[in-house]
Amino acid sequence: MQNFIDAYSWINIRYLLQGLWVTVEVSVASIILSYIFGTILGIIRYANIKYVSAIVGFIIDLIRNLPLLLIIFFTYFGLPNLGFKPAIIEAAILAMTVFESMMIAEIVRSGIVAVDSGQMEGALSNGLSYWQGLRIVILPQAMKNMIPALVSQFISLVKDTSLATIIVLPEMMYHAQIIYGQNTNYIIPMFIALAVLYFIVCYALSLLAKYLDKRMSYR
Amino acid sequence: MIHIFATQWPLLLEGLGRTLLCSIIALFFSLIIGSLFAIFEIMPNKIMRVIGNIYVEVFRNIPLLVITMFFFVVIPLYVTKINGFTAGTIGLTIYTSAFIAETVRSGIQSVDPGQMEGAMSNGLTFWQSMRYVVLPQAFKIVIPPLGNQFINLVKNSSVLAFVAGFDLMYQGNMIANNTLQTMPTFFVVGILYLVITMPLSYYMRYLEKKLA
Amino acid sequence: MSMIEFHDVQKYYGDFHALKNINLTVEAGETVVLIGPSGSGKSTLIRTINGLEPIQKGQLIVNGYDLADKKTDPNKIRKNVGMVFQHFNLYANKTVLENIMLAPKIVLKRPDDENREFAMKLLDKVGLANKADSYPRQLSGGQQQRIAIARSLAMKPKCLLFDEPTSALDPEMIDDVLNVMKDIARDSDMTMLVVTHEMGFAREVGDRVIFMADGEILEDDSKETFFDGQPSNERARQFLSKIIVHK
Amino acid sequence: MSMIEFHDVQKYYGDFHALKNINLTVEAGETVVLIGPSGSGKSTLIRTINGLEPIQKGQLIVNGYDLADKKTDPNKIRKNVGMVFQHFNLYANKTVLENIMLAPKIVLKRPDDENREFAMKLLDKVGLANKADSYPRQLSGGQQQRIAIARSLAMKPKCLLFDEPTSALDPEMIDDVLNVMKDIARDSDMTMLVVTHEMGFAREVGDRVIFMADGEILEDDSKETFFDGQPSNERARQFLSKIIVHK
Amino acid sequence: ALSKRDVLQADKESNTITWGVKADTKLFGLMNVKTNQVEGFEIDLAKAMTKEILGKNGKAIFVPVTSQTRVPLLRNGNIDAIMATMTITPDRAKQVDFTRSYFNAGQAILVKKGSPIKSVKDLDKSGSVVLGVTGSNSVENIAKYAPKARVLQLSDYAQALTALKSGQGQALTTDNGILYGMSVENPGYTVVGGSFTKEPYGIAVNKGQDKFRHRLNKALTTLEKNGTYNRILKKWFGNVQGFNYEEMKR
Ligand SMILES: Nc1ncnc2c1ncn2[C@@H]1O[C@H](COP(=O)(O)OP(=O)(O)OP(=O)(O)O)[C@@H](O)[C@H]1O
Ligand SMILES: Nc1ncnc2c1ncn2[C@@H]1O[C@H](COP(=O)(O)OP(=O)(O)OP(=O)(O)O)[C@@H](O)[C@H]1O
Ligand SMILES: [Mg+2]
Ligand SMILES: [Mg+2]
Repeated sequence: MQNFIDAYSWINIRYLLQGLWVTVEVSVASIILSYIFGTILGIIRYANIKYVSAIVGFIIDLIRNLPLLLIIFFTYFGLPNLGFKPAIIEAAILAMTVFESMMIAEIVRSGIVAVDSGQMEGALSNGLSYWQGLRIVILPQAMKNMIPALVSQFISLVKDTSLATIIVLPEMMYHAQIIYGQNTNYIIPMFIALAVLYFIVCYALSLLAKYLDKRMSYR
Repeated sequence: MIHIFATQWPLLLEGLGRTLLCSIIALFFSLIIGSLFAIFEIMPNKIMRVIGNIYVEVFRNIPLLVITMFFFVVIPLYVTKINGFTAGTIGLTIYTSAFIAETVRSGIQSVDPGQMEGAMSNGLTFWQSMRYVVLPQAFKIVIPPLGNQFINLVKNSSVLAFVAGFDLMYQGNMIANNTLQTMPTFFVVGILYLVITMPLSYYMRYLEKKLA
Repeated sequence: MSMIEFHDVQKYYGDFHALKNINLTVEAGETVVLIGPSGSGKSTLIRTINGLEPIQKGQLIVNGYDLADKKTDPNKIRKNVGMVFQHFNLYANKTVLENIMLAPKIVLKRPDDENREFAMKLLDKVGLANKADSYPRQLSGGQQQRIAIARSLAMKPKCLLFDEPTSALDPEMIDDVLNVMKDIARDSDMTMLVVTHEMGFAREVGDRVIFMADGEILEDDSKETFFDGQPSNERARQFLSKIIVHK
Repeated sequence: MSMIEFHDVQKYYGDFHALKNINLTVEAGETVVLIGPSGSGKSTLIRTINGLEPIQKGQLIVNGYDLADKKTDPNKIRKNVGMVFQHFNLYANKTVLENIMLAPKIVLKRPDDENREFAMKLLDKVGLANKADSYPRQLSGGQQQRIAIARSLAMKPKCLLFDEPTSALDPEMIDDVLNVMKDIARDSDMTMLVVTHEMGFAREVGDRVIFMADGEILEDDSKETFFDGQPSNERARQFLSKIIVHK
Repeated sequence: ALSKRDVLQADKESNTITWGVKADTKLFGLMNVKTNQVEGFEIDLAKAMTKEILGKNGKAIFVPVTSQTRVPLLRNGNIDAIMATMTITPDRAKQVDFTRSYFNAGQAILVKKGSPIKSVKDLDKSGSVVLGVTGSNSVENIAKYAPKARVLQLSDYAQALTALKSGQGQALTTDNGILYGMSVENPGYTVVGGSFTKEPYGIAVNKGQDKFRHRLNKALTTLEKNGTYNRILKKWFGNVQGFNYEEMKR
């Protein structure tokens, strides 16, 4: 019990929250970026553009089939060989963005496929071009259907930022490790604190999703 | 790179085998448990719905490592001794089943409700209708997102590395540390993961096309 | 004994009052046709008979069981009361034969041989013995609907409910389905409650015609009164003229 | 100038020969009704006119553009040729007014004021001015179909294609949609090609009736020949008797 | 290109040396959560060596590393040298160059008080499980001294100790300094049998940086001679119960 009281000293909690802040920063940046790139890639993959879609499809498959841990590793240590030396946080955001974009691209593709094909036919026969139909009619509907899958993915993303401890990104998991490095007895209190804090952040995300889902339902 | 594989293949293959074994076991059980909780979530009985909901929300929203560590260090203190491989596999199963429950639930809900009504009015009970009519159709619908979950599962099995499960990532860490050939080692490890996940994702794509 | 008895039944969807004070008795062996504008509660009414929708007030006795009683297991009723839907609702993952054999096998534990034999007899009756191994999606709408009827008959029900069984069909296909239904109606043991706008069917085999609007039963006439004597209710007359005009 | 000209058109879905050697000319201002059993290729035929399905052989000239020519941008044709579908296909994410205003705004760059005014005029014409701000799913099928027609008219097309516009509707709703279509047909400038089994519509405003089966055109008669003189083709006669019998 | 760069020259010009250090290892290199500064024996030693090489105004920069990242970071030039509890082994010497040892750790084992295991030899039977930490070379040593035992490597010391408490193994093995630190926090556990190997920690630099390596060795010698080394040693290990720091003096 004493371990718990000591472990949850204000100094430790503050340090953990500093880590949480980095987790949130990296997550938000990666969510925004991967949402943008993922949508673009998903559309390209769906659209059947000669060669381009096939190549994009292969890259998506390749990257989303690799453990994120390795992608983080390669981003941080491989890129300098190509002359670009990212800072730790840049490497983390970059790696998360690359990986999550591919996951989201797949979600976007299947979301578009799921929209009733009559919607596109309606748009085409109404005189809209394929791309106008996609942008104005199909995508907004696909996005609405995709919300649950997207949110699942974003929840994974938030938790996956912890993998960046491997390159010593000062996020929450790493800070927890530092704290229980001071005293090995703090490990279980720290794991409990991690569970609670991640739960709060991720659950907030899913509540947000439910709210969006309700607001977007046009009825 | 070739050198790494040439000298370290026994460890790497053991790791690959363990990763594969853990994935298959976790896949099997998380599919069953996930489907069960998915059904709970849509049952007419409110208590069951709440139970299903809590399970999914809790285990989906906390990190896999925390769940796994719980089985590795807390359960042995109070319940029974389990090794890292088992603890990792259990953790992975619980974590993945929460995601699968979400996926299957949305799949069940997208099966035409007429199917359930047809079965019920034909005299089948709720559970019989689920088992014989709705679930088989739901699985067809959820194959693409389920495929995503399977691939995630294989990759998430690297959590075994944290509890000495002797999986691919664990062996990779050891080799990297002993040889200090970090980048080449992880490159080989990455390729070995692709050996499992790529065929899986192409198979999923094939199934998706075939069942469309 | 009456097969179906509604006594002052009220049904709500949330705040919406879908069935208003329904009183209706259907005797065993009768064929009753239910008509009315869209949204008037026809589907709701026949779904309550099968326990697919709970009622909030009143008494609803089907085949001797009181559905308003929470302790009644609706499955007991469903074993004897079959239902045929507008969109057929065949099991998409099973072949035609499997569709027909599933419920008797699981619910009645009918032995396989007997089950198959009876299923084939029913398929023959609806004229589709050659489609036993097809999947529903390989069949036309009219064929699917005849299979759905055979599936209901496989449980040897005392009563069959039909919810617009022909309205999703191509015009060409409607005849075949109606003919199967007429055959069943002529079998004097079967009780039938049919929501349909096929007035030809009502004329030929109906015993009574019931007109609903806004959740209420406005007319309950013998076939003769309804078609020859003109319905007494103004809305019913208006409706009747509208559905016949463009045919 | 003819609005639509098929010359020896062949259309395949993979190996399946869906349109067999189609020859057909529709003059500007004509109203043509297309009938035939399910699967005969009616939908396929009118979808090719709009470039929704490519053809594999022959020449298909619509409003002066050759659709068989790969260089023709089908959008050029679609600006002048509207289409109304069985399941309406209204944009689910847009209000009624937005549905009507979208294409004129984006494709024709019609100024907002003018666009809105014209849209409201059309809504008035189809009797739904009060539904401008509803979403499609809040409307009944018949209302949705009338909106879909207004949406097509908003592009001021020279030609309108209808694919079973009333077959997904409740019987009561069919009249309203048919009345709107009759109005349009009476406007002598509009070319209309209508797949429908509503023979009342064909009798009242059709100029010609075309009967298809198995991907071929078997009859192409003036309305008078078709209804009064009896179609010469045996299958067409049979079909006609079947779709009229139970009405 | 990196290997051609003269690190010593570059450091002199910038008046800084960038060290890769541990941030999660008590006594050697541990982040202080209050000040956000790394503290420990290796940190102090690195600071002293920096001043020795660059003069009074020389500045030491510390980059936290883990056992997976330290070598890639060195290779990529993010850090100039690794001082992160890195044992000199022949295999590793093929990839990086080591200085002379700056700390003679020895591997020992920690067990629950009252455990029948009194030394590493008692672990040499099938069924016995020894816990270690990824990145230390404990596996190879255990294979030598207790070949029948199985070693489980966990990702950090706290996890290894917690696993020991949960009964996932009979003993925890790593370098003695760290084990003594744990036994202070956890009175129920004790180090037994003394150290059974020598684990000389060395500073790692990139291959081809001989000038820098020689300079580091020279600085280490100076600090050993002028007593700075012993002062730092005493500061960190003087109070660790059971740890015979006198023996480690230079
Ligand atoms: N599950 C439900 N929740 C809420 N309202 C419902 C539900 N089902 C039906 N309703 C409403 O109850 C009323 C009666 O519906 P019902 O489907 O019984 O009509 P119907 O006579 O069968 O119409 P139709 O001819 O279109 O099938 C309608 O206003 C409908 O909107
Ligand atoms: N996308 C497609 N791929 C393959 N075959 C198709 C496709 N669309 C239609 N067909 C086939 O082409 C034939 C003609 O179909 P079409 O939809 O044009 O018939 P229809 O006359 O409109 O029938 P209905 O009255 O049922 O609408 C049918 O046999 C159908 O199965
Ligand atoms: Mg209904
Ligand atoms: Mg069609």
